Amino acid sequence: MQLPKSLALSLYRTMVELREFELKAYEVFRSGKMPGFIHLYVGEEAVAAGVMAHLKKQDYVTSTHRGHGHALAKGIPAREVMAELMGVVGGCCGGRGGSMHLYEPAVGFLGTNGVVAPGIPIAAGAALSAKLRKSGQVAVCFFGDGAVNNGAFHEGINMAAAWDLPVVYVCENNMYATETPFAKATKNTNVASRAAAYNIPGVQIDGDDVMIVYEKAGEAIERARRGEGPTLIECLTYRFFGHHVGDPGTTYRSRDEIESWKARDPIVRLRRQALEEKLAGPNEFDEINEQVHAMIEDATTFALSSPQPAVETALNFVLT
Amino acid sequence: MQLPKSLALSLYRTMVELREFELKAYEVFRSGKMPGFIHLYVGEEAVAAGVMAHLKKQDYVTSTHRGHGHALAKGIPAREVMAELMGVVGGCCGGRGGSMHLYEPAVGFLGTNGVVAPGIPIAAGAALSAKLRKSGQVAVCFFGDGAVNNGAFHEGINMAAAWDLPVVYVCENNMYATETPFAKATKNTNVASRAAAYNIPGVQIDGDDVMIVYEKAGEAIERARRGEGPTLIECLTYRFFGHHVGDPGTTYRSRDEIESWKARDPIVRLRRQALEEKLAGPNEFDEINEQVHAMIEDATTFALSSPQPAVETALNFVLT
Amino acid sequence: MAQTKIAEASANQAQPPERTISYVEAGVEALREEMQRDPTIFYIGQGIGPRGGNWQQTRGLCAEFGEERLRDTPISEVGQVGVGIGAAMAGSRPIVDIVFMDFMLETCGILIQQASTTYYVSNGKIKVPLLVRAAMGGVRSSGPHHSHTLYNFFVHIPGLEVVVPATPNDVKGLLKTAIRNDNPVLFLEHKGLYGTKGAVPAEEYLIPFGKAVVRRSGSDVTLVAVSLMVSRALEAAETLAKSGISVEVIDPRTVAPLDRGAILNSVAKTGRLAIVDEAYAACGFSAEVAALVAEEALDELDAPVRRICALPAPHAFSPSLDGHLRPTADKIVSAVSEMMKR
Amino acid sequence: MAQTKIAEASANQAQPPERTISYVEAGVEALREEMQRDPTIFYIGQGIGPRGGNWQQTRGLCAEFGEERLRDTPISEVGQVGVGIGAAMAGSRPIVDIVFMDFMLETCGILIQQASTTYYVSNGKIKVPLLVRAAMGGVRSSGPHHSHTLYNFFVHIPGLEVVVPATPNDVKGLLKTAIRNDNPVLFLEHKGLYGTKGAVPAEEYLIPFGKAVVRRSGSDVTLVAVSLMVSRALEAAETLAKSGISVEVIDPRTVAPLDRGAILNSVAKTGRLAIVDEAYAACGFSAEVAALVAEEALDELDAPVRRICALPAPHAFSPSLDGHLRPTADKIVSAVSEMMKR
Ligand SMILES: Cc1ncc(C[n+]2csc(CCOP(=O)(O)OP(=O)(O)O)c2C)c(N)n1
Ligand SMILES: Cc1ncc(C[n+]2csc(CCOP(=O)(O)OP(=O)(O)O)c2C)c(N)n1
Ligand SMILES: [Mg+2]
Ligand SMILES: [Mg+2]
Repeated sequence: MQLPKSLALSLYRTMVELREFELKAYEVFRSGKMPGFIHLYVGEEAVAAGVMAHLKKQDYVTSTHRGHGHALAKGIPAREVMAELMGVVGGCCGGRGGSMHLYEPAVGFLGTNGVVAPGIPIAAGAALSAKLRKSGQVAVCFFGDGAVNNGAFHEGINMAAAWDLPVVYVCENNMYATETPFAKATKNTNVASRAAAYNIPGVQIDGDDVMIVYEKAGEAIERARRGEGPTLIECLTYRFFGHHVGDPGTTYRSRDEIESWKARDPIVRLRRQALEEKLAGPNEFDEINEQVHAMIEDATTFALSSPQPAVETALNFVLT
Repeated sequence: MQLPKSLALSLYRTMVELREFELKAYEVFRSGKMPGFIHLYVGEEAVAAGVMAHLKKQDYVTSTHRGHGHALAKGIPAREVMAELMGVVGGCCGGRGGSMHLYEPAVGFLGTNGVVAPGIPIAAGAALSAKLRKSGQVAVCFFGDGAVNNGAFHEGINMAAAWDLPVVYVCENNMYATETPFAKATKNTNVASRAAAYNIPGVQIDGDDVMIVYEKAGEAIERARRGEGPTLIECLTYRFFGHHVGDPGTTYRSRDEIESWKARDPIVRLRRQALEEKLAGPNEFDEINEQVHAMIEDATTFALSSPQPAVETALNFVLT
Repeated sequence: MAQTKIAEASANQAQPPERTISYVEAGVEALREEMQRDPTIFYIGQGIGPRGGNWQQTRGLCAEFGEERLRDTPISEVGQVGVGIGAAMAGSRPIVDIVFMDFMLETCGILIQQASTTYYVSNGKIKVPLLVRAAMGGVRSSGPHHSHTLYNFFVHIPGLEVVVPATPNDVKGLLKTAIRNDNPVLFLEHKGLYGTKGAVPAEEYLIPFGKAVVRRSGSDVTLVAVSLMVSRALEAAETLAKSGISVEVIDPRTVAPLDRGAILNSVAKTGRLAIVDEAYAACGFSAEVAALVAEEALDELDAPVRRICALPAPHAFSPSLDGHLRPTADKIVSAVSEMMKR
Repeated sequence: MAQTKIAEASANQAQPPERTISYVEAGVEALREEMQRDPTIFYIGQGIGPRGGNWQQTRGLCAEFGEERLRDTPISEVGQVGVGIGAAMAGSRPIVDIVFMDFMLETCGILIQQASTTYYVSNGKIKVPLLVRAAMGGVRSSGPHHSHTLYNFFVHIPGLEVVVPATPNDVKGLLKTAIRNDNPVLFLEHKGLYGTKGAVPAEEYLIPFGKAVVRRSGSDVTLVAVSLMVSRALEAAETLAKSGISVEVIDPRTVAPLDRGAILNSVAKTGRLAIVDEAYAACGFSAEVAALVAEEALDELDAPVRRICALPAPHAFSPSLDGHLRPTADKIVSAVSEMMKR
């Protein structure tokens, strides 16, 4: 696929934002200021960036415990995501949710999730609603390899397929669920091949090549919009850090394995490719880096200065 | 496959027993004497007969709501099954369970079931126990097309496959779950093809040809015993009656469809084939019919004369 | 419920009824009227399309509204509820029929972790107007897998509302309220009541959540009961009246929210409380009502509280055991008679 | 539990302890000893193999017993419990670790419909010696999906036993009893207690189910609490003692079976009952204890019963809200002080 400049720069910008955000969140967490637990998306940025570039504001996304990148790429401002991670009022959920409970209906973001796999039928439901309302919206559902062997995966995709729902299933296969290798969790480690069980198309791609992700996601999203039903896209990728901040990620993964995947860093790759093809000069990338860096700094300052929600609000919004 | 006489007669006997039992249960139910609800196996006898002929007493079976045939073919005496359907003390569970809760550990029968699909992981568990104990036992799990789209199917078979457990999955695909056609419940109506999702062998067969069932089940069971893991066998079959006694089964299935399947009656087919091949004379079959008929009459008399459990026992066996 | 006009007057039918329909028909009527009114409502479940539902609970609706709005599902309870949650988040008003409440157990995860929490956790940004409908309770030896009445699970969880109607009138008025409600609501009908008939006005009415009804007035003992147990309680009250014991029967109709005031008022009057529940006692609805009174009206009590519940064993199939394990009018009569000895 | 020799003496440790280990280590010790003793025990769950468990709750066991007996599973909670049930029926003694009790919600169907009913329904022919282990409760803003303490669901269901230990000593003695028990048992540890240390004898001991322990003797008020809440109750008792209020703290240790006698005895002595529970109040364990006393010891009560529970909202992430929603020693102190005003 030929690389248009504006697209390359915009995908680059998204990926850098996701990366910078996570590195900053890591820093804040390690400083002891952040409550709860966080799971970093570092290394997997090409997936969110490549897929989300096709989505309209009103399209739906469901996400996972490793969902900061999805939330940002779908359009929740970094300030609000960082503040939510801090559990403060400036967060997109006023601090009630935290990292695994980011919601923003204004951009169709139906939640990161503390549970593995429910997003799969939930995305089907959003797609069903869109279909019945003839709104033209699509839903995209992100999940990890760990979700693939869960019953909700099976039930959700089967229904989406049976009803030709406008939903795209994106598996971020980073080969581990917590510390368990995918190959231990199943005899069939080819996620894309499972699409056949539901009689829908499945495709396995290099999830660290943002242009390939962009291309294949585009096809699937168009297919969904045309009313032809779901597609399952398996993106092979890798988390550079441990499962959550606190897990070094090195006890169950060899140094060689980690290094070989780091060599595929999607941000470095895109930049190198664009430079090789003389699409843009280094200064253009550096400028993006600086802009994003400043933006994340601002988000962090915002988040760190936002107050905790007042206890008087603790029982608000239980029922409407 | 060549038809040995003793095998043909024994499979015939089993199928007739299952058929006669159900017709009698139907009669008793319609007379108003039987509590609860029953689901008849009539038309599907070749599956239970063909599979169970390979099993040893200590092998395990899990079954479904349509499970009288499985219970009988695995070796629970007709008396005890009929009595259990009546909810009386002579039943295999003392009347506590009824039709959907038949258990008999003495013949490895781990239950018919009022819930669709839990037998799938439960059978995997029995197989895991057998494997760890190195007992050489296998487990066979029966389920309908309705279970195929349930999460427990997915989780159970995936684990059985991942761990190479000695279990055989037998889907009785009669094309309907209650009144819902299988084709409405999924975009992929080929159950055997779903085995690929778990990287195990899958085979679709004519479930009304008892010899084919016998042959394919034999291969799968031997494979399991050799420690090579699970197989998924899809038996295409049909229930001649409605979903349960009370459902005529004719409002959602055309007369033509019903008749075309009745023409494939597994009992008639086996008899015809055996007669054609001059394996046995008509009198040999008639004799079996008479013996079975008498046995089922005896079972019914037994069941109808057995008393209800004493209320003093109502709180027994809640905890050991 | 802010947008709902509620005709409170209809809650306690004073007027002579114009017409009598069954409990299941009342539900169908409510659905039909609401689906005509609001195109965002759709209904999914096993066999609820052309078949009209295992209980006839959607009879005729598929013919009227089509299979897009009455959609048969595979046997995928988790998926069904998940689809309902997603659609509700996206602005539809899904009704997910689980047919037997026993199979709602399969969905505890997604219902409790997702449906009940989203409105709160999203800081009020995302509503989940999901209605989950199912039939509960024992009939005709329905046995261990088809007899549950486990609404206490959902009463325990903040963010869910739970409706347990006892009459055709309540089914209609409460189901309409439930459909218009913006929260996840569980609407639990009793299998043994579907065929019962009762007065249901032809004109539109809604019944608010959290308002109990006094099914029978009395001065000696308060009996709290819902769903099928209301009739058992009334039967017992009739018998007890012959021995001069005056029983008040309170039917909360929704167990979440619970009309605490109605129960406390009644106990203030009678000084005695018994709860009749088809569910088990331990941590059940009966425990909650007993605890409420022990906290809020201890001084009103002239006798220990009594609970007449399912005995603690799986729901046995055999009619003899099944009958023995369930609360009966006889058991209520003897429990209440004993209470009156003080 | 018929075959189990139970050293009752060890339940209330009188002797000075020889050694101190942590709550999580006590569990590992119990597992190691039992797995050495009984080859039919195996253990499955997510990350319990080489990793040694999310909580270190199986640390070192995989190295000792191998991956056949410590088997990592996919994220298939229903399947995991199903496998456990099948293996238990077939004569093994499986332990299924769900890691977070929140995810036990996924398994309510198979656990309640299959595990809890089989022994009864099979007329005593099939035992299901399944142990389900999970960690519960809130720590460090664990948020709406990782903080539940929903043991009341399982207390409600006949045929299940539910253990909620508060100390390392209890973990060890009760876990060994649980493993040898022939019923489905839920063993629910508290995430916030794993690191706490306590005296655990080196010699083998077992603690029977259904035997409460008096954590502190007192004469004015009975406080019933389990798991993490025991320490909150004790903290409050300490503070209250300074105002001359003498609090008795009862820890039932197993909520099913429940040591009703211990609670009733204490209330007979104190005349006042409060329950501290990290779970919600409605239909919770706290309701059951209150109901028990309202039924069996009403005349002993000198003041209304009080429940100090999680406030009815999802478990908010933000530390300010999270702290506000949970029971604290302060809340206990003020509730008890109020009770004493009568
Ligand atoms: C139903 C359920 N079971 C267990 C967990 C605990 N858990 C959280 S994340 C995780 C691993 C997820 O792995 P994967 O889906 O591959 O995503 P990744 O972390 O690799 O991005 C587990 C087991 C959970 N959140 N939900
Ligand atoms: C989890 C669950 N959901 C729903 C039901 C209600 N139900 C009982 S049998 C049945 C249809 C089963 O169809 P299938 O598996 O094809 O078996 P068949 O009746 O055709 O033999 C349904 C929906 C159930 N028992 N369990
Ligand atoms: Mg992963
Ligand atoms: Mg079928």
